[in-house]
Amino acid sequence: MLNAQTLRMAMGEIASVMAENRQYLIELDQRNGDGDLGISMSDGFAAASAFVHTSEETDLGKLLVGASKVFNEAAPSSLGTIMSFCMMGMARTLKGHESADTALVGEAMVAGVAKIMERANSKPGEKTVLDALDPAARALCDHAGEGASAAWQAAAKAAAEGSDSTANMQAVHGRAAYYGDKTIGMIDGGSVAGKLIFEALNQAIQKMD
Amino acid sequence: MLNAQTLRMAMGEIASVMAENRQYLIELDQRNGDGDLGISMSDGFAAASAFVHTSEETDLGKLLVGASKVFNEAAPSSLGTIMSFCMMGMARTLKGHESADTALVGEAMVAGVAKIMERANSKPGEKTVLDALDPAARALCDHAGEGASAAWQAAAKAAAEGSDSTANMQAVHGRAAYYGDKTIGMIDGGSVAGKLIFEALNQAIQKMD
Amino acid sequence: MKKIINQPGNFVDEVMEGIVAAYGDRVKLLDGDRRVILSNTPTRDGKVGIVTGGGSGHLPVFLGYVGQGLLDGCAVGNVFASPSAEKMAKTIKACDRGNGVLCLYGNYGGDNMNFDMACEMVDLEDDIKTMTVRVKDDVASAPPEAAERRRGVAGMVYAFKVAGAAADEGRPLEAVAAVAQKALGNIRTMGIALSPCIVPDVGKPTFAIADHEVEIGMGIHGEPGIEVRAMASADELAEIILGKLLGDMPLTAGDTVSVMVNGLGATPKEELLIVYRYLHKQLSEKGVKLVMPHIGEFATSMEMAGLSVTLFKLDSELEALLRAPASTPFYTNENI
Amino acid sequence: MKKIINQPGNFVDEVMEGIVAAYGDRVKLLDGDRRVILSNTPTRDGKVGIVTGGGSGHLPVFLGYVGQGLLDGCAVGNVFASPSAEKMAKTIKACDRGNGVLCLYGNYGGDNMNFDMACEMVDLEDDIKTMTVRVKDDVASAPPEAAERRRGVAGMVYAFKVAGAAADEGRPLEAVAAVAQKALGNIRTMGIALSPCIVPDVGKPTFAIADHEVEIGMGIHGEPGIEVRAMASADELAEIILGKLLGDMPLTAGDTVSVMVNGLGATPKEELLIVYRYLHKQLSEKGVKLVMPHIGEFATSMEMAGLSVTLFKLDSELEALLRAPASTPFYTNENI
Ligand SMILES: Nc1ncnc2c1ncn2[C@@H]1O[C@H](COP(=O)(O)OP(=O)(O)O)[C@@H](O)[C@H]1O
Ligand SMILES: Nc1ncnc2c1ncn2[C@@H]1O[C@H](COP(=O)(O)OP(=O)(O)O)[C@@H](O)[C@H]1O
Ligand SMILES: [Mg+2]
Ligand SMILES: [Mg+2]
Ligand SMILES: [Mg+2]
Ligand SMILES: [Mg+2]
Repeated sequence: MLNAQTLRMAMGEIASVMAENRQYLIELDQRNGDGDLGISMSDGFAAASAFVHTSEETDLGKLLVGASKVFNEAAPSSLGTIMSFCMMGMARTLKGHESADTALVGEAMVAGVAKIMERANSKPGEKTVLDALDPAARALCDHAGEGASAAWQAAAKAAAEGSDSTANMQAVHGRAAYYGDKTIGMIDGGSVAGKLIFEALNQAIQKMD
Repeated sequence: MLNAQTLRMAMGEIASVMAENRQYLIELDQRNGDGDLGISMSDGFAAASAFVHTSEETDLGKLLVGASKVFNEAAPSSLGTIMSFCMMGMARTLKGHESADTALVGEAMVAGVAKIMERANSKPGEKTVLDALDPAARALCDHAGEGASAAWQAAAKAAAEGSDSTANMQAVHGRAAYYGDKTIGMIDGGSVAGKLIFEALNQAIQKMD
Repeated sequence: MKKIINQPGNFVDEVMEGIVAAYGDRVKLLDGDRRVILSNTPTRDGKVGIVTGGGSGHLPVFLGYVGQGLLDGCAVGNVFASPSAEKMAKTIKACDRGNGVLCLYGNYGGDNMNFDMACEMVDLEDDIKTMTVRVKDDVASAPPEAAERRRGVAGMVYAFKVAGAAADEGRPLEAVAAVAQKALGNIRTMGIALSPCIVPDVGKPTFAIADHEVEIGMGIHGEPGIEVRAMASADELAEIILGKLLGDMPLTAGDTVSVMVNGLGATPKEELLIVYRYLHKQLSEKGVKLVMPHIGEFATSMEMAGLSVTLFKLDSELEALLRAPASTPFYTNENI
Repeated sequence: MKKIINQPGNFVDEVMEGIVAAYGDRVKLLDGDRRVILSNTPTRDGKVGIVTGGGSGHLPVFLGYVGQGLLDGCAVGNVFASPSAEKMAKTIKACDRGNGVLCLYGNYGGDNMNFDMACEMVDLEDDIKTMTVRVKDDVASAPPEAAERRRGVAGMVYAFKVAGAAADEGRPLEAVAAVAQKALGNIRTMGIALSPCIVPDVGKPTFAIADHEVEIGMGIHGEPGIEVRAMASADELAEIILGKLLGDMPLTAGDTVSVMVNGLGATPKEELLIVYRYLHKQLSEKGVKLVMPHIGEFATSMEMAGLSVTLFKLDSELEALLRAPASTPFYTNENI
């Protein structure tokens, strides 16, 4: 069950996974970009985690709006901004809720992904973070009936597979687009960040179980 | 016997010796200076040689004034300017002469060295070109009575010994002065240029003999 | 490569402190915020505001163009990173004098998304009207048929100048945006890079250029160019650049152009002049008139070696706007 | 390291051609001679002339300061080499308006001897009165007791400015020389170098600085400094420089100073600002007032990385002369 308390745990978990993978994400981004991905993801989630840990807010929507703003302040890079969009999109669904079951969280995640697509003018299949987030959000919805543990397991698996699948795609967005077909064969760094988010969330869920 | 014709030969000889030693002089100057010595000596003497070869002038003094100006235009570096001073000083002694015997050439060279000392505010013993030129000019005078061949041989020997002696001196002039006592143990590049001049002149004389 | 810095994480803050220490009479931070810089020059009531924003590490771009006759404010990001939407929104608010604000900045993903968000924020929260013009002058970054995807590089300086002068004249927001867009239609840039640069937080070059090579068309953050080739002479490099620029925007006899030869950071001014010499010769021979040359460092990438060339084709309106007086701590056309 | 040049032997000529192509409205060559550049700004009859001269490779030094309110002419040498006495004499002649000419240049052996010869030439041949002031501002190049032997570096820009303004006011030759000398009494510079530079004709660096080291007090041609040490932070380096400068010329509360942070060529402007930030803080804390900061590239060594700091202690006369308008293609104080 997602509530302010578990959201704090979840955000903390993502922040520490990003911190651990900081250097790895930098290296992934350096191949087709400027190498800031590890910095923005670890700084952004650290700030968002600090925010939710100090906020007294119990409304999930409002908590996420705050986290989104703080995230953007700390990490206004492309993927940082995209993460803010995602939280903003989720917030709209979760507004007025102090807790949410897996189905509602799945619905919120789908809304978050939709917000990204609308604002960043992109869609799955274009070698971006969406290739991890979109299938994961959908898997969460699809498997919500099987219980949190199974649903998050499925979501994490979908995110990982989605991220892997970016290796065969050609980048059309962001700095990577300048590298054209040289990007084919390399996994997209943003999608790895997406995969890591669901890995972290899945771990948090399994711990709680 | 120095006249316009032998002056051309002499200048040509020095120019080709400097061209051959261009890289060597660059390397000597790089240790305590900026490395331009080889460039300025080869450019300067090439220009002076070209000038005397094309000039119709027969007055030795006027020929040397012209060579001095051309030399300065082509190589206005420290040592280049010092060489111009030297020719200017020599010209004063040789003015009005269409030919000069070894004694008169020796006198002119002493005057040339004096001109350098006056204008460059330096004297032998200070690790400069003067340590080659001054003993050589004096040797030329001292041995003039023994005939040109012996006199020039003695002058070349004095120049070479004078140049070698700079190894034990500390530089106080020019860029080398900034290196202070680090210059002790290294031969002065300018004095090597001075030695090469007398080597070239001696060779020219021995050829003529 | 070494950097004269303190803690890498303080790089941008300390640069901003240096700017305020040096030029505090002419620019100021918004409420002490080292990520929002505003002009201190009084402007007429109701003047349309012009703001920009973008990553640090490109001085004088972006914030160096805040000042008299140019920009009203700038949101400052980390090195090579967009400022946040929040900082942009604050900048826009501070620069609105009731007649709206033009957001004029380089076409990069992060900047685009954040400025869009900022514009939405000030619209919803403060009823401020904004318009957006993105600079896309780098011909090497996409072919003509995909010109919408091109990056913004040194040509943005000309766009700043023209928009700034138009706003100073009292033109309304739509007209300022339109003339900036018109100028950009006449602006093309291409650069070459000889050596990389170091993002302080990363501490080592994030891309490499071989010792004997040059990258034609490389972006100002090290984005790949169109060709890596053996180092060539100044004239050959200038010829390649000019050919590419004229292929995209032909110039013919009778045209007037301002040429910018912009050093990326480590390239000596002597070399910029040698390149200008070639461009001047070639263009003059075509019957093109060259006015107001901009030769120097206008948009850099810290210690990157290389240069870019920008052609700005002028009509009488654009030339007048380019010549209108402007003065910031980093730019003046008094002696151009 | 790569250079954007053509034939190395044509380097200086092509730079000069670039300058004339770009700025031919404001400077001109004397009878097409690419080694003598003159201001095109009309000056009042009888104004004392000011000329300088020196090696190429230091832009804007030397010729960049030829123009309105500054110098009348400059003799141009090869890279890091003195111009000939003949070129200097021609420059002096062209700049004399009947009331004599001040020769104001850096204290280097070749330049000294050639300028002396040139002064003698114009005295004998043209009856032109000259005076000589040599710039010796580099505190690292000799101890105070041998200050006569010090080299001239970036501080010469302040001397040019002051002398130029004094001549513009109509002061006679002796007075212009005296105020230049007075200014130099209040000017001290020290630099640090992080990487070498390449003389085009030589084609490779003529000196080396190790990757993790910095040379404190290195000269602008690579002359040895006072210490080679491990690379340090911006604040530490600034502290070392400031300590050395203040040791030579103390400043106390109530003093007014203009601080120049001069990039040697490859150092980003961001880093110069970080150093200025430190100097401003330290000097302000001492009660020293900072005015007219000069932050940028004023005297370079082509692609050398590093910077120099100059302190120019001002009294009311010197401050007024520093503030007097001046404008050349490479310098203006309009926005300083
Ligand atoms: N328009 C877009 N839509 C979705 N994802 C994007 C878009 N542009 C970039 N991304 C993602 O962002 C990642 C790069 O993020 P980041 O390193 O922050 O970019 P930058 O350094 O250019 O600001 C890419 O790997 C990709 O996954
Ligand atoms: N004042 C001086 N008097 C005599 N010789 C000098 C003087 N200064 C320099 N030299 C000589 O000149 C040489 C250096 O000449 P050069 O390389 O042309 O100097 P720079 O490159 O500094 O102009 C020195 O090796 C020394 O022999
Ligand atoms: Mg990135
Ligand atoms: Mg030398
Ligand atoms: Mg630079
Ligand atoms: Mg530079």
